[in-house]
Amino acid sequence: MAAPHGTVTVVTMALEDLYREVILDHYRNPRNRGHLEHADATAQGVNPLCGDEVTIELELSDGVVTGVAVEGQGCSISQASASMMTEVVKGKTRAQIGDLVAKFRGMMSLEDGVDPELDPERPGSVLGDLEALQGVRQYPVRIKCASLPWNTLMEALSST
Amino acid sequence: MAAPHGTVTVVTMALEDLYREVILDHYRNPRNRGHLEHADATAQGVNPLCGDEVTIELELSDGVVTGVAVEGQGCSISQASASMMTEVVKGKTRAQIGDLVAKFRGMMSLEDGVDPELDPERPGSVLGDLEALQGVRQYPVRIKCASLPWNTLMEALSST
Amino acid sequence: MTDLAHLRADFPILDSGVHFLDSSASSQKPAPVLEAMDRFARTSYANVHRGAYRLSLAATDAYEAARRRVADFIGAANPSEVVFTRGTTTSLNMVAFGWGIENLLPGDRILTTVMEHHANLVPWQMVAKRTGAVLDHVPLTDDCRLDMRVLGEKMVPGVRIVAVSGMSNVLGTIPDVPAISSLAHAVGARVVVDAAQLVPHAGVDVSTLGSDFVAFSSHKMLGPTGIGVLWGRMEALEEMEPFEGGGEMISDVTLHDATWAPIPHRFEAGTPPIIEAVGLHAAIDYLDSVGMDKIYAHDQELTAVALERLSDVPGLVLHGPAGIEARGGVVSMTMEGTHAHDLATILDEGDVAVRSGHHCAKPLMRELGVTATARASFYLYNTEDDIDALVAGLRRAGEIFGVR
Amino acid sequence: MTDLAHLRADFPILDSGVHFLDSSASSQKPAPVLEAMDRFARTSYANVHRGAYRLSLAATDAYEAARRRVADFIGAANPSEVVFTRGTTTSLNMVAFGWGIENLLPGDRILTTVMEHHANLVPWQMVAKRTGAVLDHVPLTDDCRLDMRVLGEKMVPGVRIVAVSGMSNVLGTIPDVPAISSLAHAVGARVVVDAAQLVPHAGVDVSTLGSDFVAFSSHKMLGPTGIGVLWGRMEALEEMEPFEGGGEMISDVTLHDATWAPIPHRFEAGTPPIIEAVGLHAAIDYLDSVGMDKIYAHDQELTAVALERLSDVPGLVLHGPAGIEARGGVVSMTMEGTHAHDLATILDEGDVAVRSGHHCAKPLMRELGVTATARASFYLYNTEDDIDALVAGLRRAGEIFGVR
Ligand SMILES: Cc1ncc(COP(=O)(O)O)c(C=O)c1O
Ligand SMILES: Cc1ncc(COP(=O)(O)O)c(C=O)c1O
Repeated sequence: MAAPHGTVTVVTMALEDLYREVILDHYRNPRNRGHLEHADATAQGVNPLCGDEVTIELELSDGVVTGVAVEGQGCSISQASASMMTEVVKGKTRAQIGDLVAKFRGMMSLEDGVDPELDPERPGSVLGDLEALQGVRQYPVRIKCASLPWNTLMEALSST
Repeated sequence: MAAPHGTVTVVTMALEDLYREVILDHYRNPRNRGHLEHADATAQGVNPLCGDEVTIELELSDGVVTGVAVEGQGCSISQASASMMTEVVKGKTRAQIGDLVAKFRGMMSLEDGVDPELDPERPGSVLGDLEALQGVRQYPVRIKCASLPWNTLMEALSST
Repeated sequence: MTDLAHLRADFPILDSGVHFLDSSASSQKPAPVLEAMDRFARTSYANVHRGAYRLSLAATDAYEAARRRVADFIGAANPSEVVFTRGTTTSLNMVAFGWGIENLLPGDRILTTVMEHHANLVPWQMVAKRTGAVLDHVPLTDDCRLDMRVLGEKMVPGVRIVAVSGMSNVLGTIPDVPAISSLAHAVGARVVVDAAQLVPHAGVDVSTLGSDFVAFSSHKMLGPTGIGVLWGRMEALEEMEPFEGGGEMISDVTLHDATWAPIPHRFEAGTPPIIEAVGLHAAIDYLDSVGMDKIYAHDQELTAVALERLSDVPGLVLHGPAGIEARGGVVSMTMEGTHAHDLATILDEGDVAVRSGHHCAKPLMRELGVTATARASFYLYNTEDDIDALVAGLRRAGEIFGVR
Repeated sequence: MTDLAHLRADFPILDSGVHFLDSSASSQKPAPVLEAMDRFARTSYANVHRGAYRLSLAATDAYEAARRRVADFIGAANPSEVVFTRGTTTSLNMVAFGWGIENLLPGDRILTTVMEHHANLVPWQMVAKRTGAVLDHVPLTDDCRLDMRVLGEKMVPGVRIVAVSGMSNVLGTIPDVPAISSLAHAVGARVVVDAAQLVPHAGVDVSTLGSDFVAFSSHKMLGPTGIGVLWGRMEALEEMEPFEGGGEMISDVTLHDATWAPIPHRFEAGTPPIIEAVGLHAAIDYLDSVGMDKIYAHDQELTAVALERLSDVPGLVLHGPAGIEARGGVVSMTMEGTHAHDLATILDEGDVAVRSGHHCAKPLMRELGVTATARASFYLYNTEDDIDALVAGLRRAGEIFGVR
């Protein structure tokens, strides 16, 4: 089963590694869903090639994210990624968020090896639940799904 | 030399059979070149794919061609064919011209065999000098050149 | 079951074991098609229509033979009614811009449907904006058929062109084009059929179809990418201005003016897809050697089997007509609590290739109340085995996402 | 002489013994290009950009890799500046209609030249008529060079776009595009270069060329038919409206409206020429493995030899610059009292394939005072032997037609 075909070699791993319980949980029960009363920054991201949508609203105070809300629709990966993102950005400064995004992009990058720091089981891990998204790297076509909320976040931040 | 290549089999014959002296003579010294004072019918033919042009003017009286003039430019085959055509149509009725055109088209048709009647050396041959154009049949891409004046003639006739 | 399984050996890509269920997006290519192109490029290639040398003549003959073959395949009276284009999308844009801009006046009506592929909708939106014409859409019935009652009501004088899909790439629905054409012609409208799915899966006979234009793509009918067809009734083509200017399409050019070559060359500016025309010719030979009737019957049988087996999968919702009558081999589905992309990823793990997304039919998605579907589509190389793999993959998805 | 004769073995068609001197019309294809396409179609084919399954991903990767390869080959800063089209003609029409209709106002000036191919002239005539812009043409010097003095005079404020050939397909003349671009930019005009001949025979580096758009075709550079390129500087592409509407080019679509996808997808409506992109990629690899410098030098050497040997042929008139400086490997000729078609037929008897006619440049023919020329054009697979055969055939033509 699942022999790679085509010119791209895809290492097939258990689907269970992609669809970890924590991802499915965020997909089914998205955190910080809805709208903010007074958003200071907002951005909408669409993946035109698959139709996933994410809208992010931010409350900022002295350069710190004090509130975040997400709307959107799409696959488990994009929506779980958005939900998990909302949990880690709250209370962070712009600079800290820049760091997080870099870490996240590194995790998704096909070129880099797996970062041993990014172990979701490890207490105090940098990206929290997000590290469960490591399995996405094995599904290159889904990386855009995972990245959509993050690109949208950066857009929202740069709009202020 | 001249081995056929490609998927189309072309029987290579001596170029001398294409460029017979009578054709070269009509090309160099075209008959009935110029304009008529009072043309009853006129038509312009262009071969858009190679640029050959022929303009034919006719004087008609009681359905008989009493005068013909040709202008144009192009290769030896189209211009010689036009010149030779002017010689055979004069004095002919529409019906007779229809016959001639059919004969001529038959001579050019790749499907039909060579008509033994069409021997340019034979005295009183139906198409006169035109039969020298039989060699064109071996050069399918040039058939359109030979036919251009005839198609234009039919157009001029049908315009009246 | 119409047995076409022996044809699978002609499709090298199937050797990988893939259950290829995405032929509506693009079909695979049989070896004879690939070989015809390769052979042509190795022995007879040159540019067409202008060379007096034999290679160019051979290439021109091959290109024009492909045109005659297409004409014959679709029952066109005259090969000159066959225009080679880049694909369905370009064919439809040629009609929209070449016919629409030329013929539509403010207030004129363009009638289309809610199930169109973007290729038969967006160009008309663009043309409506430029001309001031009004765009209107025929809805679907509850059974995902075109609502012919509403269509009749909307077919009023003032409708100048009707743009309709010959077969929906999402639902499989095959509207009654002959009936639509009669209604349209009665009010003096032209009819353009997006036959991107219809030609490959059911074939068309333009002598009975009734429409004025038919557009389709080679790559969905076993042929290469890079080429498609616009067929037009001669008098309809005569109403059309060229969409592109350039070489081959002119009769004369001066510094400031140009006149057009005869049809079809007028609509084929520039070097055409020559090698691709040879490939399309071979693809049509292949399809004809199997028989379009058999292919349609085979698609339908697979659809019937699929509809039945899929009805047992927990949480699965099927979108499309309930039965297989006047329906091509396309099954769109969604699963409760599971997004179409996730379905596609999970299916892919079982080597089942299905498309997921809006299938270039976003307005239709809204009609169906979904944002995306997973779509399985069948073609002559598919078998019941592919459906088994599909069903197994969907069940696995249900397990992962906890659907019951 | 730059020795490239060993490459001839890669071109299967040359086995027939043909002296192929019509590469300006279309080049032959080396086996590695044909093999790359065949292999791709047999192992990795699917439609691109929408599938979540591996085959579709493999195809998308191959297609996007071709885009990056093109960008790299022409020195583009950003692969998104590379738009795949059907060919030069479509690329130029996209600029004419997509940029021209959008940006030109009545009285604005379009500046082109008298040596343009119809593909870079007829679309501008069409656009001038629709917008009320004024079309003007730069003449040639006696040596068949672009008259830069007159060009300078005509480059006045109000000129909004300059459409110029990068290398004439009739004369071989290579205008100084960087200088033209500076002049144009100084008056706020955009520059579009018809590089159908320039890219295959000399290569371009868009980072120094200076123009805003560059158009070329795969089939003239060892690649397949059915695909071409429009490169545009990002800010120039942003000024352009889509030429075609349809799938893949949208961001969102409702029944009445659509928004566009990011560049370059916005300009690639419908299924693109996927297999052809793979072939173009392989063709660029092939060209690069030889080296564009070497190819240009080789063309020039053959041109020098040809100009010298042809000067001895009785009655032959050569059209084009006297020397080989800034000139591609194209030699146009006429023979007293002998029409170009007759030359081509006679040459063909000696297996010499040359083009005869107006070469899609009728206005230039009028400038030259001829109605047609016979044209020999060179590419990496040609040798001095081909020139010998050419000269022999022309002498034979002279004999038949009694030229002395
Ligand atoms: C200078 C020039 N421009 C444009 C074209 C048109 O290219 P295509 O026919 O590939 O669209 C050609 C080739 O015919 C050409 O030589
Ligand atoms: C119904 C329908 N119309 C139009 C198209 C567009 O065809 P192409 O992408 O080949 O231009 C497609 C295929 O994507 C289709 O399924």
